Order: sequence, then structure tokens, then C-alpha cells
Amino acid sequence: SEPDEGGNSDSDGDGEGTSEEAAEGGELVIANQSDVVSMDPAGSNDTPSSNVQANIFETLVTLDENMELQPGLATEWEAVEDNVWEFKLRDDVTFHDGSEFNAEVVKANIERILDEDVASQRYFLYEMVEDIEVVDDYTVRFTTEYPFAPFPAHIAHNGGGMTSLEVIEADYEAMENGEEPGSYINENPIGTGFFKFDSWNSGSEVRLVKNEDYWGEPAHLDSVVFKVVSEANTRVAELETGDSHIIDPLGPSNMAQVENSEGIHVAPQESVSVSYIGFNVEKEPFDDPNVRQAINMAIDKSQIIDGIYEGVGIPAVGPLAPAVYGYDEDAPGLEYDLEEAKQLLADAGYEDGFSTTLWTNDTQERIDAATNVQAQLQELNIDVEVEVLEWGTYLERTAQGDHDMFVLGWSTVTGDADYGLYPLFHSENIGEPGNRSFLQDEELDEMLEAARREGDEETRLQLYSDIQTELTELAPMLYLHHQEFLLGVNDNVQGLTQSPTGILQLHDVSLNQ
Amino acid sequence: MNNQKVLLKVDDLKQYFPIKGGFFGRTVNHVKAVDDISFEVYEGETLSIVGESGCGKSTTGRAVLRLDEPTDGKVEFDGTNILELNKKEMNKFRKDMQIIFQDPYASINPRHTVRQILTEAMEIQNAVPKHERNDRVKELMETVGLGAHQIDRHPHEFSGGQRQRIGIARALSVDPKLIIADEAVSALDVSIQAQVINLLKKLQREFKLTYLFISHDLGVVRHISDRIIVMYLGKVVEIADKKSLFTNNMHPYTKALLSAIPSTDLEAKKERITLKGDVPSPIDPPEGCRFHTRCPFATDICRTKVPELRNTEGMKDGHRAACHHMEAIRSGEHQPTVNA
Amino acid sequence: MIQFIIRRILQTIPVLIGVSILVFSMMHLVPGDPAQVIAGEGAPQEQIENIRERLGLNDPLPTQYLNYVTSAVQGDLGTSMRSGRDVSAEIGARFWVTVELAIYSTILAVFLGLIAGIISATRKYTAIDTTIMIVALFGLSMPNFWLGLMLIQWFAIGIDLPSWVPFFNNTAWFSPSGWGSFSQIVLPVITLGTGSAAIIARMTRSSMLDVIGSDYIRTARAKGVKEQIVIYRHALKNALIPIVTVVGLQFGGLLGGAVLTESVFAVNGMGKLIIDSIQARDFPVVQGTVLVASLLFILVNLIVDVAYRFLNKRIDLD
Amino acid sequence: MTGAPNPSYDNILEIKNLQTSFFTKDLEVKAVDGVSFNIPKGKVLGVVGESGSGKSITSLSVLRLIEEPGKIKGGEILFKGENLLDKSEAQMRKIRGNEISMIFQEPMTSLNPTFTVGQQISESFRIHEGLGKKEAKKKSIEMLKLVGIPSPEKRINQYPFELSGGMRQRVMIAIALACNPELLIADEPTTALDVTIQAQILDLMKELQEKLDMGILLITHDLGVVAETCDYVAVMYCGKVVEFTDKKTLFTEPKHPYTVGLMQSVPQHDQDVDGDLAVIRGSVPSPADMPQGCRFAPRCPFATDLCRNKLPDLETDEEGNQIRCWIYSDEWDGDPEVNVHEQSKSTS
Amino acid sequence: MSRSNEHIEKPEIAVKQPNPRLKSWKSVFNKLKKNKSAVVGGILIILLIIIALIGPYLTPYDPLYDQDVTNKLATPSSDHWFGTDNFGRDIFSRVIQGTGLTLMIGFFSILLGATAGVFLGIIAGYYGKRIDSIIMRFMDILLAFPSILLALTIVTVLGGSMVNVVIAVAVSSVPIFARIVRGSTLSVKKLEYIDAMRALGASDSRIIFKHILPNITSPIIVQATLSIATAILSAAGLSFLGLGAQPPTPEWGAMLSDGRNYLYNAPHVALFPGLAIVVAVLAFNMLGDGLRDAFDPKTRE
Ligand SMILES: Nc1ncnc2c1ncn2[C@@H]1O[C@H](COP(=O)(O)OP(=O)(O)OP(=O)(O)O)[C@@H](O)[C@H]1O
Ligand SMILES: Nc1ncnc2c1ncn2[C@@H]1O[C@H](COP(=O)(O)OP(=O)(O)OP(=O)(O)O)[C@@H](O)[C@H]1O
Ligand SMILES: [Mg+2]
Ligand SMILES: [Mg+2]
Repeated sequence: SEPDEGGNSDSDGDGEGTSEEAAEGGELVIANQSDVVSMDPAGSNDTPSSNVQANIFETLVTLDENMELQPGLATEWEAVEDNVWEFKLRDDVTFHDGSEFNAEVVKANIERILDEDVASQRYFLYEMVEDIEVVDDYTVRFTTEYPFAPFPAHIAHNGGGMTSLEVIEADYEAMENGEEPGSYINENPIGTGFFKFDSWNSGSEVRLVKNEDYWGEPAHLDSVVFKVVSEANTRVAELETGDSHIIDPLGPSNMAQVENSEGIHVAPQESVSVSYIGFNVEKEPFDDPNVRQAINMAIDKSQIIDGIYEGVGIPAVGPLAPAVYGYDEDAPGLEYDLEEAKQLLADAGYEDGFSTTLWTNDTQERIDAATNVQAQLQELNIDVEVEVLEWGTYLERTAQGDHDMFVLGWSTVTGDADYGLYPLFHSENIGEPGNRSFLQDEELDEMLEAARREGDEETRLQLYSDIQTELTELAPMLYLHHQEFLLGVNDNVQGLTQSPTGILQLHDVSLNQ
Repeated sequence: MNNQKVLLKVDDLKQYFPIKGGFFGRTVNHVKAVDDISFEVYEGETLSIVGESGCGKSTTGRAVLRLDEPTDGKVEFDGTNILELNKKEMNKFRKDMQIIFQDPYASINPRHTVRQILTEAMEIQNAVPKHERNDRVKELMETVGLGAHQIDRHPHEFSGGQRQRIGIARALSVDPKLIIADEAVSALDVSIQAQVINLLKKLQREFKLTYLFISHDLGVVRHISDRIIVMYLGKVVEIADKKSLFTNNMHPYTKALLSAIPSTDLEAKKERITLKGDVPSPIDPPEGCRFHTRCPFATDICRTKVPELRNTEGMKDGHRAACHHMEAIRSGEHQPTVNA
Repeated sequence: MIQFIIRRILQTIPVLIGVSILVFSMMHLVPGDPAQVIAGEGAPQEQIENIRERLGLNDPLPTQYLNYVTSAVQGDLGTSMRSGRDVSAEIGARFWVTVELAIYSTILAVFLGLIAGIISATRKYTAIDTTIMIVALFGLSMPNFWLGLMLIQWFAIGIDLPSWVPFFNNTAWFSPSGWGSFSQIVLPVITLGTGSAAIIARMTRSSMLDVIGSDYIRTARAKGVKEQIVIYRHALKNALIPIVTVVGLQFGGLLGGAVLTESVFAVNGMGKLIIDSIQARDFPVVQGTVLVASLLFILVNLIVDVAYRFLNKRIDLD
Repeated sequence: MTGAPNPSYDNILEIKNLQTSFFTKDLEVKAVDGVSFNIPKGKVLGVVGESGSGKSITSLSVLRLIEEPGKIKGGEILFKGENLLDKSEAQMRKIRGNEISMIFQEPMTSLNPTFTVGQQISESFRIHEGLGKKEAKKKSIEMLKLVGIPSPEKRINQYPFELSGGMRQRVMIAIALACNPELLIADEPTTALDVTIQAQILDLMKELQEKLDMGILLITHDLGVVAETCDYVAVMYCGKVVEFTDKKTLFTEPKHPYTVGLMQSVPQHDQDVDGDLAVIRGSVPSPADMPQGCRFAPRCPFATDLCRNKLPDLETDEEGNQIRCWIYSDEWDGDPEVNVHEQSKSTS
Repeated sequence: MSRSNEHIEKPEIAVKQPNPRLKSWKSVFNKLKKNKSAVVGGILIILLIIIALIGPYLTPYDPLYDQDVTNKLATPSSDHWFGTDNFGRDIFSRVIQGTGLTLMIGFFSILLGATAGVFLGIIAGYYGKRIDSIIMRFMDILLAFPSILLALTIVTVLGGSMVNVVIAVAVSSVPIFARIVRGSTLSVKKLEYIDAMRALGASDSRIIFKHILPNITSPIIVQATLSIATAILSAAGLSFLGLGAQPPTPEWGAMLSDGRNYLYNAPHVALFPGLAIVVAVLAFNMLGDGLRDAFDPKTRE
């Protein structure tokens, strides 16, 4: 095939040169770091894919920029029983292929995610679902194994994007013929969203066009191009030259450059993620909570935020970012206090410090954070050796518990505290699934379980508040900071918002010329 | 003479070089550089090969040493067929068979000094004990008439004749039994040439050295040889002891060759037999007698039948020539054709 | 020669088998489980298990290898574990981009390198020789990402110079990313070509110096041949063997190793694909790309070997 | 033949006191040390002499092809009356291969291994006569035929390594003769050739010489060739000309003891000589230890103190022959009746 | 050995000669000494070695742990000659500290790679035929093999030590040297003086190492001196796999690539380590040029 087909030249023309007066129409060009992995909502679990899919596929419920649940394809929802959630659906929605949206479709979509043969990457979202019942054409009920309070938040996740039933059937058919699951949907992503799939040039760009027949108010833009520009500096160049309107993400070190240039600006957005340094609590000396606390108190987090992130982002007190449902701003943290830290370490019998290793993968920010922590821990006579591991290796070996300390991050994509805590700290999730500190604390386990089952909001919030206090005490991690997303945006772009999970909201975006 | 020991015996030696042509370099033809020749060299004698340029003299020399693997044939040295030896065994034999190359400059490593070149030769065959090598190098240098002051020079600092002498010294350095001298003295001025020839003869007397001497200079050949082979276009046309060849030669080509020798005698204007006709090439050698295209005596039989090397009446033992008409030519019955 | 080429083509079979076994075993030797990478953090054990099952990762290794080879022999390189897309399609889209990039850069590098090297050789140890060497070494010591970003800064974003500077006051001539149009091709080609040009220049210089003192160069001069022709025809052809070798190596290297340049200029080539898929432990894609790269290498080296023959008829390859 | 010519512009080449040296690590090798001779228009000058005496370097100096670390230190090289040492490189280029051409001594290394012999011959036609590819090729084939190479149409596409030594030498000759030079420098052009081809080549050279009035500088060891081809002969020893005579004098009454020794060393082809060849005793002095006086003195059977201490000049006798030897000067302090021929023979 | 030769008298002078081998090395050394380029290169290398040895004791700041975020990305000044990096570490101190390590990685990986590559290439070129095919196809595999995967395997099997990064870089440079050497060997082995050595009965190893190798040194020298730069860069490129210098070790290549984020607002972060690499490579190249000349018998001493 020809390498130079595709929309590069288009974007050259439209991206910059159009001088139409109206705020209507036009093509928006977004430069992303990575390519979409898959167009199948069930077949990917990465932000670039979600970012594109969010425009094609819609979920029953949506999260707004304040992480509040809003109606989507469902108009209302409630827990009809402890463990049964009922959703009322819109009846005026059709897919891009003209087929109808109804309860059957919802059932088929979620069941597909749960299908072992499909082995969906979104399985974790709905693993608790036991049964899906089509009550009538526009009513659907989900029965969960156990009462699961954050269920609507999970339904709001992009993984729950609705695909046309015909496409799903075609995909199953293809599977029968030996194709990989998702291979059909990948080529024919048919959703109900305000944009329709137009083309995907793998590794290079995805193009979406306006869905004129959208059930709600149609988008302003005629089309959107997501193109892959993996090098941060080049993305800035794209923005500067006007080849792209939005660059996502913008590196902190490039902020100054964007701010100093005319016609473009930086758009920050608080996130639901945390970066942390985990301890292997099964290994000496980290099996001693005093040591863990001491390290927590020995680190001046502002150094990391200033040194690496140019001051962008907020120091983390606990694992939950402020935007996450369940975050308690009053929960106690471990303040920076070197003296206290030394004391604690002495109590633990390590007044002369010790030697240990700190693992990180090859993300520059993480390496830098590790280096900084290493330097700061010199104060406690802790001799840290930083070791960089390649991603695949890193995941496997931290899952096996070969590490002492490790740098990683977590994003609470559902916006609910359950997803921000349960995978990371519950003993059931030790190792591979997410609990790489190997923390096993029965009390904590119970609290986590109780919190996810609790139907009552008040009680639930209280439970999470307790958990956060408990986590401060246990200190299985050194919480570093809550990242702030940075976008570089052309001044002509109007109405752009970004959700704390990192998804760009393009429905209301228009291009000023 | 003939009851001497045979040191080197060459049987039906053939050397064909492929000619590549066309874009992909397929073999389109062969140069039949040496085409089925046989001869013997007795221990302690000098056998010279003379002949037209390009007739396969050097190729014969190289093939005998297996520098190019011969296409076919047998080469026996001291009773061993060396073509059957493996590399290691062959290398042992090489001490006894040396070659002085025709092109002196190309055949010495430009990065080595004379000292290195000579020492190395001795080192390879372990011909001289280590501590004596230095003296031996000097001795050799003197032997071939190079000054000791030149011992650490590189080849490019020498004149053509001086380089040739380096090559000779190298060949002598390992005390071989057989030396193939490919135009070994032709680049030397006559006074050095005389020195070297005297030396070669002396060595031969003392150590029963054997020479296969390839040369164009028939004066030198006459001086040094015991027997002489005349080659023409990859074939032996005449083989004889020196005396017979110079005085009683049978083959028309030999006659032509001898008549072409330039003479320093300004008075004696002798008849030179000028060869006419197409000079054939070893790529498509003529049928029959290879010399027929230029032979003033050629008849039909010459064009069709390959003459054999043979001895006839009036020829000494061991003198053989390959001509259909040699008796007739000798008796004067057969006269050169006018329009040949 | 034809036999030689045929033989070389036949040799690719064991090479490909060797490569595939090597890649296969190495990919399995290094830690990192594709299922885990695909599932991401926080995925329940069950999900990872499902993925493993689907990808056939639970089969014994020889079975996995055989399965792979069986379908590969039928021309099916499998599907990407990560995206489920067809590996041949994934490679195909990028293949020509990479080849084009490599070809253009090599042409540029050969052009610059030969000229600079010859000038250096003929003006040995003059100021110009030293300058060329230093420039070459800068070109070589400068990582591609750095040069690339500099070029983008200067010639895509453009630098503002005072308006009296003619021609150069707006230097935003080229496009910073993508592949296709002329304005997109220029910068990556320069970026990639520079390093190779430096190597070729230095190699040309030394190789020419080896040849220039030869007797046959003297012969050419004695014929009254112009000095330029002596150098560019008589000397160069003899000096070309090591140069051709490095050109081949550089070209080959570009086919597999242009990752940094590709990502700086957002060129969607094979280099990035290889790295990404190694990191994602996407076995079929890694296998496929390495196989294709090997094939290309063998081809390039075959051409280089044939070129040897053309340059020096004494070299016999058969 | 009336003696050597007087210097005039009748001389196609006139070399005056040429000095060429190589500056090696510890000393200066005076390869050519004040050589003078001339070649009248349309005549053949033979240069013979000790190997290493500077014959090749002299001829390379004429073409100004001396390479580092060699240098032409002084003297004049008048070609058609104009000093070549004053010419620019571009002017030299026009002269090389066109007006003066040279056959090099070492045919293997002097031919470019990467071009076919055809390409190498055609090149001369193309640069100096501006011929097109096809014509040049045709003429190259003619040239090869002229120098007696069989099936030239095939040979033209072969590479030097595929040819025998003699063929390579003939290719060199073909290149040199290609553009009908006015002066041909032939450095041992026939050493690798058998006598029949040699005769053919010499005939060819003579023929061209007569036709084009070409001058030839023929360096050779073969006195037979000298006898058959040359008009004049210069004998060189240790970077100097020791004798310059017309051919006849050389062969009938050589004067310099070195020349005499040389003549006597020639092996005869028309008679059997038993025993060793006559040689000149001793060997060439090293450049580090050049004798003060006559260079040949250490090896000369007649040398006296005068010879050993003072370098004789090159004297011209009434017939125009030149000789560098004290014996023939008034200052001679040895036996006045010395017979160079008899004496030297007895020393062998 | 008594083959004397009364016929030719001994020349009067016989210069006494020292050990020949010593002599030829001496001559190479003499030529080197007279070669400006080689001298400059040699001095630079000695200087770098001195810096590597004693530099770390003289650095004005602690190159590893002396972080000062308040003074990050400071431009060069009298306090910080090369400025500071994003953690406020003194770049000058870091460059000094990194000298030894960087040079060692560059030098030894090329030494190792070149040795193996030259050996394989010369064997392949000299013997030709099947041996050539086997070796060269193997080299093809190595060439086509992604170096990242190779490096990953090395970390897995051998661990991420300094020695192993040298091995990883060396392995990927082996086929390059092999190909270059083979190409030149193919043409040199056809020269007549190689025939002459065969005629003398020289063993293959002697022909290969004493006669072919010295005649193909110049491409090897060029490739080796140039590869030092690429070796430094690719070693840095592997540090993210955990192979080689780990943070905060100031290896020049790694520092250079760390600087990429600040190319716009603090170019000095990348500039100085980059210049250091250039200087080192320049030194090796100048020495290489000198060596080339010194081994060439035709250049004047
Ligand atoms: N590059 C060089 N460096 C040092 N000395 C040299 C160099 N080239 C030639 N010579 C010396 O110059 C002298 C003259 O050499 P020249 O080649 O002219 O000799 P020649 O008379 O042609 O001898 P021959 O008949 O053997 O070819 C020789 O003694 C030689 O050693
Ligand atoms: N490597 C080769 N490839 C092709 N042909 C060759 C090769 N070597 C020699 N020949 C051919 O073989 C024939 C004989 O060559 P050879 O060198 O033996 O001649 P020669 O008798 O030594 O001649 P000369 O007296 O001129 O040296 C020639 O026609 C030559 O072209
Ligand atoms: Mg020959
Ligand atoms: Mg000479």
C-alpha cells in the first residue's frame, strides 16, 4: 500500500488555511502521543483508544468534568435491589449503521465483554456482573454477585461504550472463521456517537466525521483527526506551526515554550491519577511500617513536582486524587518532617540507614522521580540504587515481588474510590492484578469490601475516609503527586474540556477562524 | 643423462581459465592456457621453457606449485603426486619448491621491509635456526647484490631490478630443491644478471638444485639450461637438450624464434623469419597443429591433425618435436609456401 | 553469478528459520508476559488468564513455535496480540515508508559522503580536511533526535531573524511531521542521512588515501587524464569496496534502526513498530518485522556482494 | 652517423643537469644526480646501466610524475626547447600521453585492476583525440592488434589480471602509442616479451618513429635490443651518465670501464660458453657511502687515487661522444697505455 | 649454512641493525610522533584519561546527589561552568565524573566488537565458499536483529552490569566489522603477494594475520574510531532497559538524551555532554588518521 495516502495533506490544507467565518464546521487536528490500539471498546484499555472511542461510542451513563454521573444513553438508573441495577434507556437512538439501540444491544455488549473467548481487556469493569436481564425494549437490569455500589460509575466507563448489535454478531461470525475477536469491529466501529468513524491509518492517524443524524445536538465540527506524534517536542512544533490544533499531552518542560508563543496556550486539567513509590512490604526493612512512614516523611514532594513537573500537579497525601468520589480532604497524611523520619527509622533499628534498590520503568518522569527520591533519602543514610527496567520486564518482576521499592502510577478511571483502592490494596489482588506492595491486611480488606457494597452514600464516604486514614498508617506506598494533564491548544479552539480521566470532550468544540 | 632421477614429472597438465561474460558473468568460454602438456625435470638440471608470450609458461609454473589448481593432469614431485595432497601436506612440500615471480613488485607485500620479507620466508619453513636468520638475511642480500643498507626499506623504495632481486633472495632463503624462475633475471641489468646466473649455477653445482627456468632471453637460456622446452599456445612443440635445440631444431616455430633474437653484433645481418598470419588465441585455439596459421610450411594435414611429439632419425635421444613435416623440412623436400 | 544469486536466495531459508527460532526463544526468555501487558495493571487474574488462553500462550513453546511457522510458511504472519490486526497489513503499511526513508537518506549520505571524503583525501591535512572531519564527527556524535529537533525548530517552526536577512528571515519551510509530500520528507532524510554521510566520508577518505599512491594512478596521470577524472574514476573505483560495504550497512541499519528519527518526525515506519511491539511483547509482530528486516538485509548484502564483483572482477563469489 | 648532435632545438628532449632525490628517514637518496643528455628529433636514445642507477626516475622526472617523498631538485628538462619544469600542471596534462607518453616498467601494477584493458586504452583516445566511445573502442582494438595481441576483440574486455605478463606489457605499449606521441619513453618495454613479439614491437616502434618523426627514450637491459634499435646510447651508473655515444662506438669501442664490463657480461645465444659469465666485481655503493670520486672507482680495475678522490666530469670528445672517466682526460695519472678491454676481461 | 658466494665481494659497509621487529614498531611510532593529527589526538586522549582518573576527586560539586531544585536549569555561570540540570545538579561536575565510564564503554565495546568482527570477517573472506556463507548469513541475522531485543536478552540472562552493556554494544557491532573486513579481504586475498606467501608454504593463519590484516587496517581503523561515538550513544540508549549506567550515574550519552526535554528552554543541558562526546571521538579519530598514515609505508617518516 502507498505510505503517503491518508490525511496528512488534508490536514495541511484544512487545519490552518480555512478562513471561514462561522464557528461551525472545520476539521480539528489533535496530535496524540500514541496510536489507537483498537477501535473495539472491548478490545483496548488505553487512553488514546478511549479518547477516540468516546466520540464514536456512547455509554449508558456519563461522567462530566466534575466526575458527576450524568444521563447518557440511559435516562435514569437505580439499584432496585442490593445487587440489582436497573437502567431505563432512550428510545430515540439509532446506530451509525441505522440499526436500533435497545436493551438487547446493551445485554449483548456487556455479555461480550464478559465472554471468555473474547478475553476483553475491559473484563475488570464488569467481572462482578452475574446476569443481564432485558426487562423490556428499553429497560435493562444487571445483577451483580455482591452488592456493588460503584456500578453506575463502571457503566459510565468508556469500556461500556455501545456497539451495534449487527456488528457484534458479525464479529462473532468472524471469530468462528478463525479471526481474532474484535477484528470485525475494529474495521467497522459502529456506535451511536456524535462522530462517525471515517478511516484509520494504523500507526499514523484516525479520522472521524460528524454524525449528522445524532440523536442529540450534533457536533459543531465537521471532522476530527487524531494523529500520532510520539515525540513531545515535535508535538509542540505541530502546535506552533498550526499543523495541529490540540496536542495531548504537553510535556511540563514544554510549557514555557507554549506559553511564550502567540496564538497557542496551555490548558491544564486536574486528573484522577496518582504517582507513587511502592514498598515491598514482605521484604525487610519495608515489613516495618515505621520504616515506610519514615520514608514517607523524609521526602519533600515539592522537589519532585518542581524538578520534574515544572510545578504542575499537587502533592499527594493519599492514593486518591481530589476529583475522585470518596476522597476525603481531611484525611490525615504524613507531612514532610525529616527529624521525625529519622526518629522513626531509629525506632525501627535503622538509625544508620540501609541499602536498598528502587525500580522504575523507562518513563523519564519516573526515572527522574526515582533519582530525586534517591538523593533525598541520602539524608536518612538510606543508600538507594536506582534500577531501570523495561516495561514488560518491570510488570512481570514487580508482580512476582522481586523488588524492594518501585515507582508506578495509578489512574482511577471510573472516578470512584473503589477502583482507586481495591485493586491496589486488597490482598485478593496481590501481585499481577495491582497490589504490588504485597500488602495483606485483613482489616483493610474488610473495610474495602464493605465500602464497595455499601448502598448508602454517607456511610460509604465515611468508610472511605476511614480507609484513607488506615492507609496513612499502613503507608504501603510513598504517595508522590497527583498529576495535572496538560494540553497545548490553539487559541482558535473553543469549548474544549477534558475529563479528569483524560478524555477530551469534543462535542461542544468549535473552531474559530 | 637420462638415467638421472626424475624430480618433477608433469603429466597431461591442463589449465583452463573460465571467461565470464554477460551481465551475470556466466562462463562463456575458456582460455586454454595450458592444454595437455607433459614433461620431466631431472634432479640437478635446468630445464628452460621458452615460447611466445601468453603461451602458458607462467601458468605452467603456477600450476606445478598449485597456486592455481590445475584443471586436469598429474604433477609428481619426488615421486608424490602433489595434486592429491591436502593443504598441510602441501605446505611441507613447498619448502622444496620455490618460485620467483615474473612481476616482482606485485609479488611482495608492500608493507614489509626486505628484512621482514626474508626473515619471514625462513620462519615459515623453519629453514634456518632463529638466531642465524639475521645473518642469513644479510648473506642473501649480498648474494643477490643488494646492499645491507637497504635491508629496512620497503619495496616501493627500490628500482625494478632491485625488487626482482628481493624475489630471488626470498626463493633462495628456504633452501629449496626446485626453483621455478619465471623471468627471474629479465629485469636485471646484464652485470647483475651475470652475477645472479653465476650464482644460480654455482648453487646448482653445489646442492644439486633443479631449475625450471622460464625466460625470453635465449642468450640466458642457452647459457644456463641443460634442456629446453619450446611452448606454443599451451602446447609443447619441441623439447631437446640445449645443443640440439640451438643447432638441430626441428620445429618451424623454434626456428622462427631463434631467428628473432636481437644481436649485439652490428655487422652480422642475418635472416629473420618473420611470422605472418593471424596470431591465434588460446580462447579458440586452431584445430590441428596450433602453429599452422602462421607456419610457412603448413599443409592440409596441419589444419586437421594434431601433431604428436616425436623423435625421428637424426635427432638425439630425448629430443622430440611436434611437427608433421619435420623430416621433409629437414631434408629440404618441403619448402615454405609462398602465400602462407 | 546466477548460481551465486540462486544459492544466496536459497540460503535465506535457513537464515529465516534461524532468525525466527532466535527471536522466538529470546522473546520467551525475557520476562514480560504479553497477556499482562495487554491487560494492564489492575486487571483481575481471571481476565489475564482469559487473554493468555485466547492468545494460545498456555500451549507448550514448541507447539506455539510450530503453529507460528506453519502459518508463516503459508504466508500468514498471524495477527497482532495487542490490536488483533493482521501482522502483514501492519508491516505492509510501514514497509514502504521505511524503505523510502532509507533510500532517500542513503542517496543523500552517499552523495555528501563521497564528495566530502574525496575532498578530504585529496587535500589531506589541510584546513578543509580538518573542517570536514570535525563536521563529520559532529554529525555522527549528534543523536538523531537532537539533530531532528533542531531541524524542526529551524526549518519547520522557523526562527525569526531580522528582516534585512535575505531569504532566511522566515525559515518555516518544511513540515515537522508525517511522510509523503516533499516538505515532509526533507527533514527526516537530512536527519538520517547526516550520520551515514559522516561515516561514508571518513571511509572514503581513508580508502582513497590507500589507493592514490598506486602505480596505476601514476599511469593515469601519465596519460594526461585530468586530475578530477584520475580521482573520481581511476582511484574511486578501486577505493569503493569498503565504501560500498558501509553504504550497505548504513542502508540496512536505516531499515531497522531509524526509530528515533521516525518518532521525532512522526514517520510511521517499521522502526517504531519493532520497538513498540517488543515492549508490548507482541510476539507475532516482532517475529514478522524481524523476518522482513532480515529478508531486506540479506537482499541488501546480496546486492553489496554483487557490487563487489562489478567493482573488482577478480573477486569470485562462487 | 656523425657523432652526437650538438645541443640545439633539433633535440626533441634535452636534459640538463637533472637532479632528483628521495628524502627518506635518515638520508637523501640522490636517485638522479646531475644527469644530462639529449635526444635528437626522430632518434632513439637507449639508456642502459646498472639496475637502480636512476633510469626510471629520470624518465619519471621528465613527465613530472615523481611522488612524495621524491623531488626534482634542479636542472632543466627541455622538451621541444621548452622547460617542462616551468609548466603548469594543466599544461603538463596536455603534454602527457599526447606529446610525451610513457611505457612503465611494471605492467601489472601499472594497469588499473578495475578497468578492462579496452577501457584503459580508449581513455587516451577519448581525452586527447576526443573520440566517442565506439570509435575509441575500435581504435583500441586496432592498437591491440598492432602490438600483436591475438583476438583483440575478446581481450579488450578482459582485466589485466587475466592477461599474461607479456600481454600486459603490450597493453601498456598500446596505451603509450595510442596518441602518436612526439616523444616516447619506454621503460624496459620488452623484457616480458618473447623475441618474436619483441621484434615485432621494436619494428612497430621504429615504423612509427620514422612515420611520425618520433623521438624515443628506450630504457633496456638487453644490449641486443640496443644494437637493433637505438641511434645513441647513454650508460648510467649511480645516478649519473658515465658514457654517451652513438651506438656504433658503443659496440665497437666502449670507453668507460663500466660499459666494457657490461658488454662482457652478456650471455651469448649463438655460442656455448662454458663456465661462468664475466661479471663486474663488487657492488653498487650505498647512498650513505657514496664514493667521493668516481662512483665506479671502488669496482674499477684501473682506479687510481685520482679516481677515488675526484669526480670526473662528463667530457665531450671531438666526435661528440661523451665520457665521464679520468682515463681519457689529460689529468690521468695511471698507466697511459691502459687497454680497458683487455684488462677488464682478465679480471673476471 | 655454507652457501657463500665468493663471486660477489662483500660490500664494504654493513650497517649494524637492531632487532628488526622493534625497529618496525619504532618506525611506526616515529611516524606517529611526526604526525600532527596523531599527536593532537594522542594528547587529547591522555588528557581525557587524566580527567577520568583524577577528575572525580576535583569536581566542584557532588555530581550524583547534590540536587538543588531551586537552582534548576541554570545557564552556565561562574558558579556552574556548564550550568545545571533539571535537579540543579552541576553539569560540569557530572561531565567530569562521567568521563571514565563513558570512555570505557565506548572504547571497550568497540575493542571487543571489532576484535570479534575482524576475526570472523577475515575468516569468511579468506576461506570463502561455505565458511563464508555460514559466517556471513549469521552476521546477516545479527544485523537484522533488533538490538533492543538483544539487549533485553542480555539483561535477562547476564544482568544489567556495566560489563554487559559493553557486551551488548559489542555484539551489535560485530557484524559491521565482519562485513567491512570481509569485503576488503576478498580483494586483498587475490593479490599476487598472497600467492607468493602460499608458494612459500605459509600457513593460513600467517597469511591472514600477517599479510591480509595489515593491508586492510584503514577501513577497520576508520570504522572503529567512528563507532566509538555510536557506541556511546547506543549504550545510553540501552540504559532504559536497565543495561549499563543507571541513574544518577552521569554517563555522557545518557545525559545527552536526558537533555532532550529541555532543548528549547535549556539547551546547555544537552550541549555539554554532547560536546564532550565530540571531543572524545575527535581525539580517537585523529589518532586513527595518524595510525593509518604510520602504517602506510609510502608516507614519509
Ligand atoms: N620512493 C623511493 N624512496 C627511496 N628511494 C627510491 C625511491 N624510488 C626509487 N628509489 C631509489 O632510486 C634509485 C633509482 O631508481 P630507478 O627506479 O630509477 O632505477 P632504475 O635505473 O630504473 O633501475 P631498474 O633497471 O632496476 O629499474 C634506486 O636506487 C632506488 O632505490
Ligand atoms: N587468471 C586468469 N584468468 C583468465 N585467463 C588467464 C589467467 N591467467 C592467465 N590467463 C591466460 O592464460 C594464458 C597464458 O598465460 P601465462 O601467464 O601463462 O603466459 P606466459 O606464457 O607466462 O606469457 P608471458 O611470457 O607473457 O608471461 C594467457 O592467454 C592469459 O590471458
Ligand atoms: Mg608469464
Ligand atoms: Mg627502472
